[in-house]
Amino acid sequence: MTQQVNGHGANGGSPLPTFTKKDFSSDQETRWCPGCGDYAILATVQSLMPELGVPPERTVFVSGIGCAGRFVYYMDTYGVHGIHGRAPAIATGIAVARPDLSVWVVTGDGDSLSIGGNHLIHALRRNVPLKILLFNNQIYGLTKGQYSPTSEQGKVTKSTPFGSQDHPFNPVALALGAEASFVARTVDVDRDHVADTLRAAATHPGSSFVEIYQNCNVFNDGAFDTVREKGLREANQIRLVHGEPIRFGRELERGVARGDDGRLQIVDVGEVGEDAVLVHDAERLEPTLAFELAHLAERPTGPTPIGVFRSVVRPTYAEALGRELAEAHQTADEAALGELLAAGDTWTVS
Amino acid sequence: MTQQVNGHGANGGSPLPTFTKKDFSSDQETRWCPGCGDYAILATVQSLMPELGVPPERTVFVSGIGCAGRFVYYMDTYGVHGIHGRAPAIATGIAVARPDLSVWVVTGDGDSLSIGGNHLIHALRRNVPLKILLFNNQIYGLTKGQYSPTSEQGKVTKSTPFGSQDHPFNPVALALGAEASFVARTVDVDRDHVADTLRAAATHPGSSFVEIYQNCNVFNDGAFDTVREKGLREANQIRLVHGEPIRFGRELERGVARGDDGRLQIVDVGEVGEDAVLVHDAERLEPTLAFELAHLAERPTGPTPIGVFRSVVRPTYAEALGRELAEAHQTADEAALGELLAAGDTWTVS
Amino acid sequence: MQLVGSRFTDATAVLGNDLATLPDFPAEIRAPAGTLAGVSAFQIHFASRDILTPGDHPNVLVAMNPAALKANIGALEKGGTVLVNEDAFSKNNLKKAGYADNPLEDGSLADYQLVRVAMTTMTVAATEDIEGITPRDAARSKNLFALGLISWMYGRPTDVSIEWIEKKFAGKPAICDANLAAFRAGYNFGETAELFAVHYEVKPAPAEPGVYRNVNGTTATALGLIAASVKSRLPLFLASYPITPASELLHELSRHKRFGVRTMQAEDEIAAANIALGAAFGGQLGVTATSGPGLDLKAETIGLAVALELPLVVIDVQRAGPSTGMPTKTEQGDLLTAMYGRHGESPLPIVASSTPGQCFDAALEAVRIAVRYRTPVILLNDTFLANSSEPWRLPSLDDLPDIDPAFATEENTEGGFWPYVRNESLARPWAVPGTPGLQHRIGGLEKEDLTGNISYDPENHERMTKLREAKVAKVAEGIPALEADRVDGSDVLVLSWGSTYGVARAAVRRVRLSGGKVDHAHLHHLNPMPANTGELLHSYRKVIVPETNMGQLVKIVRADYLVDADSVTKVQGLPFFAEELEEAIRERLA
Amino acid sequence: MQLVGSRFTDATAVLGNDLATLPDFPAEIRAPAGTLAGVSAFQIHFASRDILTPGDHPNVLVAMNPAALKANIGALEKGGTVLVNEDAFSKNNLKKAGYADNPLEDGSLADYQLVRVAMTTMTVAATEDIEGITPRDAARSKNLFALGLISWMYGRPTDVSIEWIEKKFAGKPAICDANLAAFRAGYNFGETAELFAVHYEVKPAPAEPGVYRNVNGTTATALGLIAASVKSRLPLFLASYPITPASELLHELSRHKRFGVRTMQAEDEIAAANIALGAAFGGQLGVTATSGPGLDLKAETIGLAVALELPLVVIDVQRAGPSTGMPTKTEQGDLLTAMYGRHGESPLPIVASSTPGQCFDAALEAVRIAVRYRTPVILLNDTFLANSSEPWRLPSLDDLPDIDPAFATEENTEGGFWPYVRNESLARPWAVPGTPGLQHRIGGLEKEDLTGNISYDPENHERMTKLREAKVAKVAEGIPALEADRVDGSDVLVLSWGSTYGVARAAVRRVRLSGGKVDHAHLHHLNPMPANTGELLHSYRKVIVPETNMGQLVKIVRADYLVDADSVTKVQGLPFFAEELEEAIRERLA
Ligand SMILES: Cc1ncc(C[n+]2csc(CCOP(=O)(O)OP(=O)(O)O)c2C)c(N)n1
Ligand SMILES: Cc1ncc(C[n+]2csc(CCOP(=O)(O)OP(=O)(O)O)c2C)c(N)n1
Ligand code: SF4
Ligand code: SF4
Ligand SMILES: [Mg+2]
Ligand SMILES: [Mg+2]
Repeated sequence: MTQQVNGHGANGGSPLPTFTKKDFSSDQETRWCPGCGDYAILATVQSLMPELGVPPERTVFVSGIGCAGRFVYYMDTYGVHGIHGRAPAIATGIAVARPDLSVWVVTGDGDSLSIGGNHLIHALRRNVPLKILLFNNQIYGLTKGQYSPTSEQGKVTKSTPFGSQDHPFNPVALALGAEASFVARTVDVDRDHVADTLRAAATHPGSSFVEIYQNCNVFNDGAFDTVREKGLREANQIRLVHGEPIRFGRELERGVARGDDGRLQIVDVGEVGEDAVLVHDAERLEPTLAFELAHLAERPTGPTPIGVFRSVVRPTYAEALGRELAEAHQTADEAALGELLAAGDTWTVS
Repeated sequence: MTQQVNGHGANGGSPLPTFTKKDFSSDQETRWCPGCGDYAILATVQSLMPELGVPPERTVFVSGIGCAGRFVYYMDTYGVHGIHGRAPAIATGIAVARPDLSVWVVTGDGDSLSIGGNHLIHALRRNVPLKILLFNNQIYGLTKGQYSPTSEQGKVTKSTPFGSQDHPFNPVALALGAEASFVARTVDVDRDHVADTLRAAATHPGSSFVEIYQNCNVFNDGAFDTVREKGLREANQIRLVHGEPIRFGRELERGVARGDDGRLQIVDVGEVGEDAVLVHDAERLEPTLAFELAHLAERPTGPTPIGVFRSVVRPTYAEALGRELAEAHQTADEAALGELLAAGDTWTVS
Repeated sequence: MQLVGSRFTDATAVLGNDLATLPDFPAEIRAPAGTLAGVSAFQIHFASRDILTPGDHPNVLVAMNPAALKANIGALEKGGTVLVNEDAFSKNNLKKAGYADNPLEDGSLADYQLVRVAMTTMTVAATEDIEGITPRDAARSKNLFALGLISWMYGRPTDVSIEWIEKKFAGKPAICDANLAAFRAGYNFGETAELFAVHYEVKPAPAEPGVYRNVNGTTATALGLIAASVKSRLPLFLASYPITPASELLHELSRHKRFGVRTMQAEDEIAAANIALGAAFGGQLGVTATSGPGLDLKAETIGLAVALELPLVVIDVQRAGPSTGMPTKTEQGDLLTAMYGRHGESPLPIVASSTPGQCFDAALEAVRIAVRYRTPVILLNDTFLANSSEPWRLPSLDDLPDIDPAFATEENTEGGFWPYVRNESLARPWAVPGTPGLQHRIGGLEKEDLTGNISYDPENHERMTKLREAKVAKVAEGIPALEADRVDGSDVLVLSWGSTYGVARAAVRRVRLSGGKVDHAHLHHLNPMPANTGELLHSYRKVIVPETNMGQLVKIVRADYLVDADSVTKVQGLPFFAEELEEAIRERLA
Repeated sequence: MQLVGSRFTDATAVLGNDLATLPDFPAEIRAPAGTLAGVSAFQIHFASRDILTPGDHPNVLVAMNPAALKANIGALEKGGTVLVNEDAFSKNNLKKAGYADNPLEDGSLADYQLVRVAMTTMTVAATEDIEGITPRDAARSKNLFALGLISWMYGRPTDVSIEWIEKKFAGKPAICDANLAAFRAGYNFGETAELFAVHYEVKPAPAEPGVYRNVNGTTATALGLIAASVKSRLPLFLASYPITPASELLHELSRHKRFGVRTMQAEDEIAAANIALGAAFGGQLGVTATSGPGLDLKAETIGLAVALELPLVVIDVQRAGPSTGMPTKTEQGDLLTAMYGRHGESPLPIVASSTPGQCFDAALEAVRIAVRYRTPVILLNDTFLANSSEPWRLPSLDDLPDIDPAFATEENTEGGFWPYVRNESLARPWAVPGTPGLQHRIGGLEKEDLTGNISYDPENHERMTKLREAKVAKVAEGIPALEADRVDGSDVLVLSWGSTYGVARAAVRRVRLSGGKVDHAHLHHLNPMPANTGELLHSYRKVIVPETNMGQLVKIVRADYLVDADSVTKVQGLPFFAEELEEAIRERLA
């Protein structure tokens, strides 16, 4: 499946030249604040691209407006820096028109969850072949620090000097509620984990949604320290791996298990015993387990699951139809057009 | 809480006059197609209103565009027939500005889940005191029968002569993914069930979201027969009641239980025994159980839960702040204004 | 019968003065025995006197059963509307009428606009709560349902019919209520389901030799887009969100799989525009179609397309505004928002169709301009054009314009590709993903001339702003001069645009018939206008601009050419009638 | 120092001709020892020569540490910008400089626009990957970071600085790289964080007696809205979605809890407009503020407000377009979209502010019109006004207009309430929920005159369309006539609108000083215009319309009054400079 869609391996059969990071890096100077988490993500993505076997000319990055949105200028691929919130729609047009391309969306928490929320949930529902990377810094960076739909309630920002009044979204839960077939989460500076997660996202047929915790060191510094900083992350990253028991902590001494009341809880493996620990099943058809895991931590302030929550295969949007239409277009010539115009009832005036 | 918000019982202390259905029925002629499910809902709502103890003048109905949107014209309350998809936003403005009012939103599956999806999920997330009634007929009625985001995949309609390509939303699941504090489902013609459900919705502080299966007998007749028609519904309506075991069927011979794999399944009560049957807990803080129940039936074509999936109390949007601002406005006089204008550093030219 | 039909609808067209004929009318549509012998049906000839087609073929047939259909379909003109009570098309009735297959299903009505309504069911449902009415009685009221429905379709006032029913059945309250309920149900169904007066007649031009067929504006637009796709070899990608009256184009195009036409029903108009724009970036023919409210929503995206300089065709089937307005009624209210309805300086070309058949050429022209100049183009149609039909002469394929996407395939600067280098048309290269070596990034921020890199340089911004404007102005070089249809000695010009073409011609002809001297010119290109427009207008003492809005084109010509043009407007959700416009011209000739 | 600062920014203002002074410049901002003795700081006086304020108070102070701040803050003019390296404000440095509390925290800088930037941290971060650079070296480069930052803020070309750095540190590649990295980091930070050239000076009118304070356009707008709320007793409800440069108004108003001001950050601009409209239906003062892209998105909702006839104030802080354009740069590009940027016939009043202080009056006027005529009103501000400040004479509260919501409280027809009955201003009743007996339903479908019931009646639609237009026209009856500032014998008029007021006055004054005869008139009301506008314009041989767009007002006056007005435009994201406009006027006087 990934042979035909997402541009993977699609190179007219001929062997792919091998690419390097440089081939995916544009000559534009990066313009994020020094220390911004976006740099780490960019570096990881640029290094990952050559691995994926899709040449730069068949890779497209689409973004909305925001600091995250600058990302496209730094990739030496095709790219559209769209308008605020609409990247998933622009990308849908590209991906549906051109199934031979690998289409990536880079968006921020305001761009995709505030103004762009509708396009995001519809792209996920349709399972359009898009790799959607949500750089979640829980703030509006580009506009200088207003709260976002992922900011904690009560957050004091330029637009909420007395604290925000909004209960935030849980992006992973929202994506699952919107029927997303691939949902994951990772952390900007965790290069290997970001790479592994994006590798999985890249080869998933249909929409893959990846929330990336991204530190905005200017307007929301430290929001993710618990799962991001040495000394803390070891104890708080719950790394989900399909088919493996969900354990975490320096010595994997803690885990996730289902209690008698049917709810998930964090347990001491020593106490409950290894067999009691829940084995992660990302490929389970119904999204309920993934949803439970998403709610294990409402916010990244304690033990928080990262990795792939859900990865199920279901038909991607209009895939078969797309092939049919492409062929039809090839054969639709002027003769056919002539017939079409003259269809129905005609008469001649001479 | 419901004393101050949603207009309930808020009548300056003075005893409420008693109202009748007539007091809530406008003189406008109803203009739906004969046989449309909307009639039944309207009748139920008009009869329910007097019970709620909110006078017509403190009740507001807001709708978007669609057949469902016509609803507001038939209620003798204050009403806004807005533009397509924006009713939750207009209603948010009314409810936030006027906590003394009882604000209802009537919307269709296209109006609220297609064009209006973003406003819906944000209203739910914020927990704005709104009662949102989604008339889901799984079709675009007013525009003469295109498929909607709740239509089954492959649906043949005017805009999809070869079948739709979209995987549909599960409205209850989407609302839960969007942090909704009250989520329920009912069936147009089931007057008592509709009334009970809306009664609960009316008194819930914050946003209540109610999906109402509504038959469009002209463009999508029979979509809900399984849970709507005599002879079928008895066997297929799984009526959720908080605190009670989840059982259904003519003799309540079937039920819902959690299997060893932790998943919910439909069981024969005789086989598993009454104690094994899951007791419904709508008030459980995390939305996971409600989400599992939502996925028990992806579509209303077999046993399908109706009733209240989730009902938890959390702060409604800007409630305390609202009171504070209202008082402040009362006391802010010209003297205060004078000070404000002259604030900071001034100098005099004579 | 025929007579009544005609009287009914002539009256409908002018509205109001038909009350006299009403009372006998419903009687005339009493349900028939259902055999060919005792057929009852009625035919409506909806046409303002002037634009009657030669030969008196009715345009609408209301058939309460198969027999009625069979007996009258022959007389109905091609492209006409057949409104049937589908409940009556039982096997049994079909047999009675001598139909082997159900004509509603077997495609034998393909040349007509078929509207199927379950009149009996709805009438029964509408009357079921009425005391003392049996389903049989109820069923009898279905004629009133039909009357209600056409009353809606042709915008007839209901009060008169209601009074008449009340008088007529004064004696029998139950029957009266049933008939009233049925009448209202029919009327409301029309409104709720947004049914149209599906057919207007437009007098065809003196028929040149050729092969003809009937098309309405929606079909002609669809055919034009498909033709453009075949000519350009660009796959056609229509992304739309349903809205009356533009939905029909989505429906029509979604059936043309065979030409590789991709249609997508987006979640909203904003998404539709962005999806179409994405398809354009992907190298396809991106089109989005909507009506007023949707055009508002697409504004920001159209502005992005102006900045990206990608081909995008935006079709606006204008309807009566403001806001939701009157969704099924026609109006030319969106010209100024097409011109200026985006923030900042974001000019784009605008084309407007003039007749149902001409929608084909207008669609091709919009695509030609969009592709050649790499720009969004707004094509203005309206409800009247979309739902009217006329005999259309099939074009010869060789006469169709060649549309060359001329994709960029080579680097255009040593060692690289710059997306904002321009050709002689000031158009930039269209380099599509998949082309090795031409990777580039474009966006909505101001771009440096040539390189396309982000630039905040003041002079560069002014240069780019002027380049975008100059490019749109250049379109004028490729379009025909504005020609007036002249009579000797005339110093008055009627200047029309869009669907006002037909009635303007008719009105001018009428004035001339009675010796008045007046010329007529019509604009198919609203932005830019033909290069000679100012000159032509200044060659007249008086310029009259008829529009079904409050005067929009008139504002543009006054501002651009400083001519004291005179505005004649009608804002009733209806097209002008020739007599109205004739009158207005006469006054101004004096 | 002072000198360099001034030269630097005078140059900045005219751009380009400042290269000579650059080389010595960075040296001047070498970090100081940090004691009051060896302070280094630099002050920028940004002002085009003509609009210099009396007394040479600098407008921007860049303080690399507390000592620099302390030594120079005194000279800085009130309302000026203080750009500080917050990293340097350690306890220790504060003590050295003799500060008891941190001035960045204790509110002592409340009268200035404080911009805190962690220059050291960012510089270190920007240089950390450079071989052979110690954090100490790195820290030294922070001055270059500061230079980069102000280069961004004042739109200076970077290449020259870069060349200069490369030359200067040719010998020491590592240091050179570090300085380059720091310079770029500073420049990019400005761009990324969308920092403004926060301060322009506008010459105050010859000071009338009174109490003055400094305000920028954002603050004045906020104060005007609050004043309108107090005067009308309507609670102020601002619903907005952040966008540069309108966000500042959201920030400003969100601090005024004390006046019961409600601010809500909506999920997008469409929601913001609908929330504000809902608040208006609820009986509050609904306001929404945005910039171009957001105005596009609000179009459909503004059209709904036109149909609902509810008071709604829409503030558009114009910035350079099209599309995302140049978000921090000024432009007058949205006049035509304010006029016509909605489908159908949906006219509304438009008010435009002329100076930072006048934003107060303009905001009040917008509210007055919206409430009195029950209509959406668009208030046009721009980036230049929002971020400029000027001495503002405090109004006496009695001079402020009375704004009476005049809510409906009684039935207005026997036994009922009709929402579309009109008063002498053609305004309809505003009946708010909670009022017993006045329950009613309104929507976007066309409404029957008086009753407000849905109506598809043709004549009714025309009547309502004309009523909506007549109502907006009526606003002209309540506004002052257009007055020209005259000199004897002048037959040329400069007609300005919006923020072009100040520079137009200055340019006219300059022309007059050298004997040229030219008058000046300014429009605060763009729709409708004062009743005498046509008459006034026709009394001149020539009318010159300067605009920082491609010529928008000029289109309107040409169309409305058929005057051959002459357009002078500048589209560089910058205001006109007096000398430029003076030049343009002279040419046309000849
Ligand atoms: C239509 C529109 N509305 C608002 C804006 C202003 N704006 C630009 S980016 C942005 C939000 C940025 O936040 P986020 O999406 O989280 O991205 P980040 O900067 O944090 O990476 C806003 C409100 C805009 N450019 N366009
Ligand atoms: C901006 C805009 N886009 C499109 C439309 C056309 N439109 C009106 S209602 C509707 C959808 C109706 O479907 P639904 O919301 O399910 O309501 P129903 O008619 O089924 O009750 C559409 C597409 C519109 N009125 N405005
Ligand atoms: S503002 Fe925040 S998110 Fe944006 S570039 Fe700077 S650090 Fe990164
Ligand atoms: S079209 Fe369907 S939903 Fe609309 S009124 Fe008719 S039956 Fe009801
Ligand atoms: Mg963010
Ligand atoms: Mg529906």
